[in-house]
Amino acid sequence: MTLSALRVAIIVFPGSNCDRDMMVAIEQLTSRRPALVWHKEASLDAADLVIIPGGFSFGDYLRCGALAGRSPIMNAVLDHAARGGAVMGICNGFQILTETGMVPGVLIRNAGLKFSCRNVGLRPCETLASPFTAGLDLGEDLTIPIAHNEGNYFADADELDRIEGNGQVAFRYAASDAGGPVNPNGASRDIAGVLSSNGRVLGMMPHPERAMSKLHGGTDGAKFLLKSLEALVS
Amino acid sequence: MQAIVNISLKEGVLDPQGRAISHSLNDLGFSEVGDVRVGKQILLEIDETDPARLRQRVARMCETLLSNTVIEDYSIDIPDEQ
Amino acid sequence: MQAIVNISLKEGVLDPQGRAISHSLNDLGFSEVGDVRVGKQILLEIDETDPARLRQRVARMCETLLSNTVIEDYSIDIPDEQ
Amino acid sequence: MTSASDVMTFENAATMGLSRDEWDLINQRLGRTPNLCELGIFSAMWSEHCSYKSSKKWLKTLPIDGPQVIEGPGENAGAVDIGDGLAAIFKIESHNHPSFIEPYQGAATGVGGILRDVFTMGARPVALLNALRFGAAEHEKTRHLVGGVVLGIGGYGNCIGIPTVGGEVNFDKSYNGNILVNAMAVGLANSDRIFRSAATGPGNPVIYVGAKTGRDGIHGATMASAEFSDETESKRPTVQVGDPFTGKLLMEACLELMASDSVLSIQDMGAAGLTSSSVEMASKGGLGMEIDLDLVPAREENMSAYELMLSESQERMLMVLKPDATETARAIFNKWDLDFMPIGRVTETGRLILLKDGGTACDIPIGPLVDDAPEYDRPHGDAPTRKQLASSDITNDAPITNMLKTMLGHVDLASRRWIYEQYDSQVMADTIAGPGGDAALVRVHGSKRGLAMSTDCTPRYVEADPKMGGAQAVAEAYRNLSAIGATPLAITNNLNFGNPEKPEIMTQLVESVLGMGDAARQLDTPVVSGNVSLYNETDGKAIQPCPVIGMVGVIENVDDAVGNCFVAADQDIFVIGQSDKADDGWLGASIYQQHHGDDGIYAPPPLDLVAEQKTGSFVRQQILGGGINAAHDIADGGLAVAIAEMAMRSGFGAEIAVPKTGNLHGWAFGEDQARFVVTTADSQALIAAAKEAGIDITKLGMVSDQGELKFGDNDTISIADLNAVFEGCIPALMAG
Ligand SMILES: Nc1ncnc2c1ncn2[C@@H]1O[C@H](COP(=O)(O)OP(=O)(O)O)[C@@H](O)[C@H]1O
Ligand SMILES: [Mg+2]
Repeated sequence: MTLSALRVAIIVFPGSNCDRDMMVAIEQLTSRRPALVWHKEASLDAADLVIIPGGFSFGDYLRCGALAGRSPIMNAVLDHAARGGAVMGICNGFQILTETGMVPGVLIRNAGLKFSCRNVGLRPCETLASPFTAGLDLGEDLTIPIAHNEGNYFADADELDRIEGNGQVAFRYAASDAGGPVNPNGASRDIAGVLSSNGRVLGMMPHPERAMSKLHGGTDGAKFLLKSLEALVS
Repeated sequence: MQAIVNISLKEGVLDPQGRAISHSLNDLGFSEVGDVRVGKQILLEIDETDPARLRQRVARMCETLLSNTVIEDYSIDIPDEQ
Repeated sequence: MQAIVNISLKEGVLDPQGRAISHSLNDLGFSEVGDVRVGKQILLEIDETDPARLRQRVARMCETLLSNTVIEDYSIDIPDEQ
Repeated sequence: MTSASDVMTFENAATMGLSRDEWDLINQRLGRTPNLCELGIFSAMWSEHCSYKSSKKWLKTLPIDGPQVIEGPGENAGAVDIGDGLAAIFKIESHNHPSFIEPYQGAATGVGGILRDVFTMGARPVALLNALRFGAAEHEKTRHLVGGVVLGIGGYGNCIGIPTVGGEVNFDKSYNGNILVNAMAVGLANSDRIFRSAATGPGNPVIYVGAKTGRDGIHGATMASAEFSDETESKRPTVQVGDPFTGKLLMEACLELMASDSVLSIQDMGAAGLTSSSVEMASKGGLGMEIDLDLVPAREENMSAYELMLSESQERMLMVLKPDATETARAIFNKWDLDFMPIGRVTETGRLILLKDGGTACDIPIGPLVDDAPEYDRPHGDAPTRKQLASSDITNDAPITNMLKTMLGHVDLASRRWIYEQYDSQVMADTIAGPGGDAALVRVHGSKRGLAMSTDCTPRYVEADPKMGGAQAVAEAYRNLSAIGATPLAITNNLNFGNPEKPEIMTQLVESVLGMGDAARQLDTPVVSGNVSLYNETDGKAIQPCPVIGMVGVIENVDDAVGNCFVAADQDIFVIGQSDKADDGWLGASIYQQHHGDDGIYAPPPLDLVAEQKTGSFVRQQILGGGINAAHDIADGGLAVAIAEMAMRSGFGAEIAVPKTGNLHGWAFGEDQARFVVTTADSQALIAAAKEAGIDITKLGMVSDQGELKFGDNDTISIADLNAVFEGCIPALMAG
């Protein structure tokens, strides 16, 4: 399969605001425009990758991702994942994935109690087999922006030990040229991204779709997305 | 001693969060749900043994920090008072 | 009928907001304040006349949406029950 | 009318801020005494906020025309042609009083309001900026206000998904009791698909969309037109609460509907809510409007006609639709879960008729509401002349770097990172240069073209010399855009002043508007929109005058833009706009003067608009031609601060030669205008080009990779030391 044959679906909730950005990023890499799927749809056309984009679905009301997590489309996304389909949740998408239990843990308020928009270093970790991490070099940190208020990854110590033991930690925060504290939000064990137990679902706080070109100030987002997409077609 | 402060939006102040929750509950099949309002509940552990003085101090805390009196009302509950 | 849902963080779950409030209160001269935890209080107007059934329905709402049972506990208060 | 007890008296009118003359005029125009609802409508429409009664005469002197102007002042926002069949649509607006009372909601609704102004015109908003003024850093309320305002701006902008790409913030004790919160929004539309507000076609349906109406912010426009006192603060009118989530839905729904060819005219409900929107739409169309208030979606029960008309609930719009488009429109709004309600129709009567509970709650001719709105020529005089400050009267022999460190570690100049990292500056993925540069740069989606923008004002100059200060704000914005290589196109402005009934305040307003006009004419940046906020006083004391400029410009190819960081070691550093004879500088009204604890008011640096245009154009051309690879305009803190900023932002150091004679601090910290610090990879070519253009250019030194800033032979400081104080200041202030 070629990259342009890859069927990518991006779920759109009321309040999503990185849906277009992600669509543009994927199209830049695959030359094929992803489908945008409205949250009220009850079913999902066959897709090789479902992306839950960033933003403020339902205004972040109640808890980030809580109301979106109960939207009609999420049943279809759960089915897709249950069949072994690949799912990627970015930022608010990660929050939605934790709310539906598709990846372990929860995301709580940043330790600094402030929204934070800046570049962070991102260290790929050794994981179980996953299309999202298979192509990454372990020694090579990425620089990708974050922009969130609730990205503080939390799980109890046993759970953390378990997911670390299983190779479910995809990324940890690392130092970057941009300066600032390494861990931008107080996340347990510096965790920035986690995988489901079968490695097919990834949730991560940083926004790769905002690091797609020199004009963005960096291309590491493109690098990461491309590796993931290539792993999915191979 | 413990004090519980409940903070709610003043009447008439828009509660967009409550509205969104109410909609979602309706959509999830809880059609009986009408108005929803969301407030905060703050639990404080305080080194104080006199319930009356405790209430007084907590009221001061509400006025100075805990509640935004422009748009919020607060009420104080001291479980040990009973 | 009204239902009140109180949602609090489970013990052991970090509460950065509560910690910040506790510090601020200390700084403001309320040195007697120790641990602070922040929870939510949700008030629901519900079209239901039977308190028992109301409680049951609200529990369902909590489990499906209102609370994230991984990190939160909830309690339900039905004022009309008494 | 509704009831006898509802007949108003002058006392009622006075509590709504109307004068005796204005009251008499209302009675005369109506031929009877108004009822409460009618009086409320008059008072809102005739408030300073809606009628511009003190400033109108002077606003008319501003240049508003140019080949680039598509829509000048008068609509919800201004529009300029940026090429490719596209228009940039932008405006700035103040939310000063609400933000002082409730900083979070005040700032948030300020952002929401200005965004509605922009998308009402059919533009998708692509960028937000702001201009903030707070009281002294050490004032007891400052921390709370800064924290709340920043949270509110981020709270709305981040959630609705429009990047906040720039702004400015100053601290001064004159704002202790009256902060300024000005928000600017910039959007993009096809030039031939711009929507306007004039109602058309008698009989056409008038539709209410968006959120429901509650009792919030009732009579906010009148409040915004009154002075502050401790009493107002305790009265605490119900503040408006922003709902960025509904704002986002409303924006998407409106833009979707506008693409469907259904909308004839549209107007957001901002200040004075349903009153100003209905009156303005009808008045601009030369028509009337009839509205059935019982149909207005209300959030609370038993709302009176007065409350419904004067509520400032957020996220609402009024539209006139093509008669057969109602169902298309309804479907779109239903999809977005928003209220959609036909509440009336356009009429030929020229009257505003409001029905309620089976009766007529209001019946007034629209003409007087708008045309008879008072216009005052308030007394004013000459601005005081100021003494010049000689450098030798204030400077000392301390090393430049000592002074630099003190200045960069003070709130006046310290890094704003603590603020702007709380804003999502990147959402929409077209931000090329966000906060931290001279002007922000946002790519036109799907193209190489870029929109550049900046907000600027230096209140201490305006206070010292309002005419120079009004012009300088335009010149500084012009410089900021030029420094990245963008061509300035037009401006919006926000006039923040004290009580215009005081001649000395009126003088500030008049003079700075005249100065602004001069600069806008000379720099070819007409005024396309703006906002006036008067009565910024607390207990009789006025703020430092603050006429903020928001400028928008364009760059053909974003690849050509440069930043204000050094790019490579060993490159030459030049100052453009300064001769190599310069060995002193202008310290009157400078930050340096402030930091020496001299609070006298001295003459600010002279401004030469022709020089501004010449140097600005030269820098732009050189950037676009590749002759300059980094540029930074010289503003607050002078030359030394500009160089230090370029070093800190890049991590490179610099070795700077200092003059052998003269006044070193004057040279380093003087705030002479029309200057840029630049670097180049080809010094000979740059010098030759400057000579040919007749522009002063002086080599200052070289970029180094030593991590140090060196002035002359033995005055050195490490960039890390500078960074520590520069970045540490505001976090320390906010941590308390
Ligand atoms: N309130 C604010 N909001 C967003 N950005 C800000 C704010 N204040 C300052 N900035 C950003 O910080 C940078 C430095 O600000 P400032 O010192 O005012 O710049 P200048 O002197 O070039 O006008 C600019 O890029 C500006 O956009
Ligand atoms: Mg600048």
